[in-house]
Amino acid sequence: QDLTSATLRLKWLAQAQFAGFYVAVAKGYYKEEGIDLTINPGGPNLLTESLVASGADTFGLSGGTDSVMAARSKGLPIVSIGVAHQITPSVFVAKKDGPVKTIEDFKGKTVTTWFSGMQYVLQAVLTAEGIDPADVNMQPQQVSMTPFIEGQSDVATATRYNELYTVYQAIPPEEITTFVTEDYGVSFPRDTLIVNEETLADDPELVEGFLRASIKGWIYAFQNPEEAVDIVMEAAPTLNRDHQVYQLAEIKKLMLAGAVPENGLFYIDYDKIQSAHDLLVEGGMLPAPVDLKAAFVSGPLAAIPTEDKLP
Amino acid sequence: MSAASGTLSVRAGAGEPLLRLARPVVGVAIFLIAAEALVSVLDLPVTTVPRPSVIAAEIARAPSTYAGAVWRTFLESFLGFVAGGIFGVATGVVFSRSRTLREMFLPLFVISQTIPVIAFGSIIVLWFGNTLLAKGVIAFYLSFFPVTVNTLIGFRAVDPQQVALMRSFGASEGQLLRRLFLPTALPQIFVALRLGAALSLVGAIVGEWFGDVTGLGVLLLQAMYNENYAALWAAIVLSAVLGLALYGLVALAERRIVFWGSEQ
Amino acid sequence: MTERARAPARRLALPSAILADPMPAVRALLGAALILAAWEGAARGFELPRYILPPPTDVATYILRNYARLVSSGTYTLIESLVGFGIGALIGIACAVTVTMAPATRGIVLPTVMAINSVPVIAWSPLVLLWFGIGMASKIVMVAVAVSFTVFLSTVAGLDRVDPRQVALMRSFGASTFGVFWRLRVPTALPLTMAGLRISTVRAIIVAVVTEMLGAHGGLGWTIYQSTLTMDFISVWAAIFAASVISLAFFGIVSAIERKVVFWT
Amino acid sequence: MIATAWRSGAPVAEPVRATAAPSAAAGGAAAAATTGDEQPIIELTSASKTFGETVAIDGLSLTIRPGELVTVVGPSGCGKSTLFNILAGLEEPDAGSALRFEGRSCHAAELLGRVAFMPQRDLLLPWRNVIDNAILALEIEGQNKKKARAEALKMLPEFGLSGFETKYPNQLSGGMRQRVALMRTFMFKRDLMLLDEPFGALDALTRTMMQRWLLDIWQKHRRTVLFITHDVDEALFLGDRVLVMTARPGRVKLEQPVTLERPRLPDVVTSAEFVRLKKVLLDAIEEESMKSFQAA
Amino acid sequence: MIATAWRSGAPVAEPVRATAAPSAAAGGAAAAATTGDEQPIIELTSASKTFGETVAIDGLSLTIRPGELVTVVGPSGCGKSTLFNILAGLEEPDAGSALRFEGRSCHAAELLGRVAFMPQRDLLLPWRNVIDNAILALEIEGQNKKKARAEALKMLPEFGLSGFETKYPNQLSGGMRQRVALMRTFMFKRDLMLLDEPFGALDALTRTMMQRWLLDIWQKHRRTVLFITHDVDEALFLGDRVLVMTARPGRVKLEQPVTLERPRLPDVVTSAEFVRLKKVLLDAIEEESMKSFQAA
Ligand SMILES: Nc1ncnc2c1ncn2[C@@H]1O[C@H](COP(=O)(O)OP(=O)(O)OP(=O)(O)O)[C@@H](O)[C@H]1O
Ligand SMILES: Nc1ncnc2c1ncn2[C@@H]1O[C@H](COP(=O)(O)OP(=O)(O)OP(=O)(O)O)[C@@H](O)[C@H]1O
Ligand SMILES: Cc1ncc(C[n+]2csc(CCO)c2C)c(N)n1
Ligand SMILES: [Mg+2]
Ligand SMILES: [Mg+2]
Repeated sequence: QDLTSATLRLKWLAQAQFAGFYVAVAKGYYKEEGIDLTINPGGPNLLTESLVASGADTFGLSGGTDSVMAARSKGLPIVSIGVAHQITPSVFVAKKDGPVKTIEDFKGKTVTTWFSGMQYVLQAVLTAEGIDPADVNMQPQQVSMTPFIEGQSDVATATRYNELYTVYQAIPPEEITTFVTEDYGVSFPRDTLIVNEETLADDPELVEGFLRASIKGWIYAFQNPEEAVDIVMEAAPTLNRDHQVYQLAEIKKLMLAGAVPENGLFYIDYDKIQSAHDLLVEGGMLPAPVDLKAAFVSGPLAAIPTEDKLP
Repeated sequence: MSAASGTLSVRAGAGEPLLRLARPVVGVAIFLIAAEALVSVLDLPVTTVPRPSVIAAEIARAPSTYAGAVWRTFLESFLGFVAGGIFGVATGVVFSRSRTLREMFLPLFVISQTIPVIAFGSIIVLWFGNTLLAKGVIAFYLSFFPVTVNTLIGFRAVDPQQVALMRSFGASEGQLLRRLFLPTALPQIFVALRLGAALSLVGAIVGEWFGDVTGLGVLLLQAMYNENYAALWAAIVLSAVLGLALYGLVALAERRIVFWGSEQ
Repeated sequence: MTERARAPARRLALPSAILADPMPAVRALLGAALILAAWEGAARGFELPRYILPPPTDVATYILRNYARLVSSGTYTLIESLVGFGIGALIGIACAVTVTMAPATRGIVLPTVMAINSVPVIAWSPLVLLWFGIGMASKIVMVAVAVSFTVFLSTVAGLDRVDPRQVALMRSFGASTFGVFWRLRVPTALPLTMAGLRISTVRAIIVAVVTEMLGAHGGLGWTIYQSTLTMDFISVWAAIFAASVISLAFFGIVSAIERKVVFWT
Repeated sequence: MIATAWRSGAPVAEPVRATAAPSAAAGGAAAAATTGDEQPIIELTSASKTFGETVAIDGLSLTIRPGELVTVVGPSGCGKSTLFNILAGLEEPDAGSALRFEGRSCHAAELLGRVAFMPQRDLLLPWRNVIDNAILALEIEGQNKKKARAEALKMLPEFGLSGFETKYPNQLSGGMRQRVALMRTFMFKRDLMLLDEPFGALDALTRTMMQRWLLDIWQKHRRTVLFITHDVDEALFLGDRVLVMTARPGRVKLEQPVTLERPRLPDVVTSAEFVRLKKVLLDAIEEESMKSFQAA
Repeated sequence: MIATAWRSGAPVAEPVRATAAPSAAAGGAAAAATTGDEQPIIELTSASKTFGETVAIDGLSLTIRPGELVTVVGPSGCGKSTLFNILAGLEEPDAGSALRFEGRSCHAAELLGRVAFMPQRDLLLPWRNVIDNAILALEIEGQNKKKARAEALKMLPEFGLSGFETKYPNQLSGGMRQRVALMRTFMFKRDLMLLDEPFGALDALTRTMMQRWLLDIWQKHRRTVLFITHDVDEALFLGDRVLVMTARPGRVKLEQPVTLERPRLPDVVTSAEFVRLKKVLLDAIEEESMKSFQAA
């Protein structure tokens, strides 16, 4: 039993969004790979990228492709070894009985979004539709969806797996318009797995083993959603189970989107990342272009046979 | 930055101990019933205040989790509080002895208290990991300062005549410290400790926001981001209970240790 | 702070105190220099990456370059803190006065306040954000809550500590309850109230900053939050530094006012 | 008439006291005789006061005539301060007690604001300077502050406080603080002054100085004074009469007229008559204080 | 010999003091004569002490013989406490002063732990009960706590504290607190005791009681005592000699042997000799205290 200890820093607290990792731990998949993995939750104001860069954590589930690029441009020695959500996981929502019916209607309206990367996506969408972002009253969105539900804003942002559920609890889905960024040619894949450059160079087996076990965990979670939710709920018993079941189903959609059915989970889609990158550079959000081949390394993932990565 | 004010005595009329215990229990019961009725009658939305019974049901849903969280947060606070108390007294002693050290470092202590800890969570995690120790460190960081200050104030209150008397008996510096300075300063130190108990709890809760798996801070965050108001209130109520318990613990220790009261 | 030089009454003591005895100030600067040097040495010597601990010189350079931005977000936070501080102080004092003037209310108000106060301020933030939005209002409320408790508790302690013999004397002169309150209780409470206010200054800024981190339109906490996400670590430290400077200034000003107002202690 | 006699040594009382009688005994007798016929300024009859279990005073009777300086001695805890609290209107005596002020029967509470009371400690307000402490009572009365200040300023030299008008209490010595407190009491121009151990906190020498000075002031302003003290020398040196109280519950055990001539010079304390009176008082006190000393 | 004479009225000093001389004057003279030949226990010659600008004492000389009870009076601020601080080893006199203790020349600091010092206020530690306050000095000396406690327990009755051993200071009256403080000083068995206004904080009646009691105790234990007081009656009632100090800078202005027989009964204060001595002292003090009162 010569296990290598490693940690995985999540971008947030335990929830079904991270079910695969919890399942892999519970099922002993990491142990099979010789890894003694500890899952460390995230928190507000805690940055996965810097914790992995500094070596505090071995692996990280970081904010998204955008934050990996930002970290690289700041010289943080991290690389992404896989992308979980193949499409933008968040949508914009408006009430059907409200003033916003189309993207055009965003002009002059109050649109709230998270200033944690999502604002770039919104800007890109608006720009793609020929709308000057300055014409939109863009406001930081707070944790709660209640202000939107109560009509204090016209458009809000919602992750498909979290806030959208909350909104639907209050307002039936039929009465909500969702704006999906991919409909406007904008896609920001998120929830990327990251690792320190040094770890990758010194211990490629560890990285590979981690990926293999994680993928195994996710496949199991998708096949046994009830059990997966149970496992997650064990880590966070105060969560609402219905919500977590819903969340896992949504996460499954996000993780199986795009080219995953052909290439397997955590597929790194360079074309998509390139377009997201270009949008960020054009919009001045990235000071300089980033070498995407160096930032996103598909080697460890490629070492795993595709059939093992398919659910 | 003198840490606060004297004691507030909520005058609990003398009486049999049983009666003294019963009174607050009855008071709390009345409060809960009134709150339940009021919220029901006014039909307040859960986002404003849930009924007490809803909060109770939430806690009953996962009692061991809530208990575990309270215990964990208690341990963190306690660790930080004890460390803060010891460090506070120690620095108070050192600062009262050496004017140079005091004038050099006390201002830095003040400055340290103007820095919001939450801003450098990454550093804490980096240095202390995801451990109990990490939260303890934050609890410590928030609680030591009032103790330092009040130890200093307490020492300054020592009667020079009393010092002269002890010295005339041939007392050494150590004897002076142990038999005179520390006991004299104890009432002041306890004022700071009561404050420190509350601050250490804040530290522990905020510390748990730096990526932890359990604790009231975690539950608070989780409830907040999931918009689970019953769970949010459950965490708030339990924080209050823990806060009162910590305060009570210190007050109890104070009653036993500083039985003579501050004579002024 | 604690080292209040017995200043001659009714004068801002700071400059004259420094002139009279510059050593404490010199030593304080020396201490600060020592810490900064150690920090700089550690950052450079161990080649700590910037995302862990940038050297202070870098932070200083950043501050000089981005002075205007820091000033504007600092102002934002300061406004929140000041307004919240003012409201909190008023509420705290008003409650304290109520409790002492109408002793019947004490049995209800005091336990309630103690219970509410034993919830760490930070735990209220989710609800306050929900109720008051992420604009300035929620920060102001949080600051006001934090400040009002401290001020209330210290003011009640102050109003309570009047010497009964002094009250008897005043009454023998024919003073009314109000007369005793105004001429005796208020001045007696003033030192403790001022001390409460002084302690609250630092807390006011911290609470505003922390609340901003959970969602805001601006301010230093918002800057810290944003800068963390964009991995602009030097900007984080610059904002922390700015918050610290503002706190110290606020603290210093209130201390100076305190010395002026409570000249007799 | 008498009600304002204190103001500047009004002629009614003045000649009697100011002229030193040839023999000490005669002087004392004269004083007692002259005031004997006047209507008492305050009269308390069989007063009692109980606090819970504690009977502080019981069956205490007392008559004070205008212009008198009566001193009260008695063992600690015998109810002296309680007596004063009643006379100052701060405490109501138990049922069965009778109180008369300036000839009219009244409740104690009616005396609030009508008697100048000075507690044992100076109780100066630390945030008020000498002048403002002195005019406190006038301010409470609603008098014009400026006028009050001007009046106080004029009184300063007499109280040995010239030049100290803008000093704060913490800048004064214990003796000076007591003088400010006395000045505050004097400025509250009431016919009856109650002084509760005003010099208790002073050291013996400062105390002696203050006693001489008080006699001077009193000689000039001539007000009715009731003066509590623990010190037999002080009681004799100052008083026209000395009331010795019993141990708790307090009553008047002995009423001793002081047959010493006025003005009293410092060395009166070594005079034979003084020593004789002291012996009388000490004997009376001995028994009572022994009772309460057992408990102390 | 003398060094331990205090313990239980050792025969050397005892007969002289205990036998009341037939006439007061003769008794005083006898006491002075007997002790006159012995080696002084402490001797201070032309001592001065300056604090910054303030010259507290200047050219003060003083000789105390074993077994004497010498009282010191003088105006406030004249340097009495400074003198005691020197004799207790807490303060070094300025250069030019000579200090001899038990015949040997020494530095003041060498007296630390060798002189039993009792300050004006009782200074009891509120967190120690009566017994533990009493044994404080022994504890500091490193004595066995249990033995010290047992010894203290045996002394309690003599100090009127039986049954109070486990009481805390806040449960005691002022007089009892002073007795505990004195007991603490007595238990620190040193040949020389310095008492700095030990009864200053007590009211006059309790004070009188304590004086009588102190004489009793002293009569039994017979130690050398130097006793500061503000109160001339107290100085005379207790002392073999009274030293009157000048206003600051303090010197010994007058050394007055007290020609009153011992044991001194309470009514000695009204005796003719007492009154005569009081007059002498008051005259001496008058001038000095006037000087310092101007400033007060
Ligand atoms: N408000 C009160 N409640 C209960 N007991 C009281 C109260 N006021 C006075 N007493 C008691 O009444 C008795 C007389 O008290 P008082 O203060 O009048 O004595 P005193 O003669 O002034 O004593 P001292 O010489 O020590 O000042 C004491 O036993 C005291 O404890
Ligand atoms: N440590 C000191 N620093 C400066 N001045 C001092 C110090 N100690 C005493 N003095 C001054 O020396 C003088 C004598 O003081 P000391 O305390 O000996 O007087 P005292 O005779 O004991 O007075 P009291 O009767 O009021 O106790 C005073 O003017 C005092 O202010
Ligand atoms: C300020 C802010 N930013 C992002 C989200 C979206 N969100 C909801 S839960 C969660 C954790 C990971 O899923 C995230 C990022 C938010 N609610 N608030
Ligand atoms: Mg009294
Ligand atoms: Mg002295």
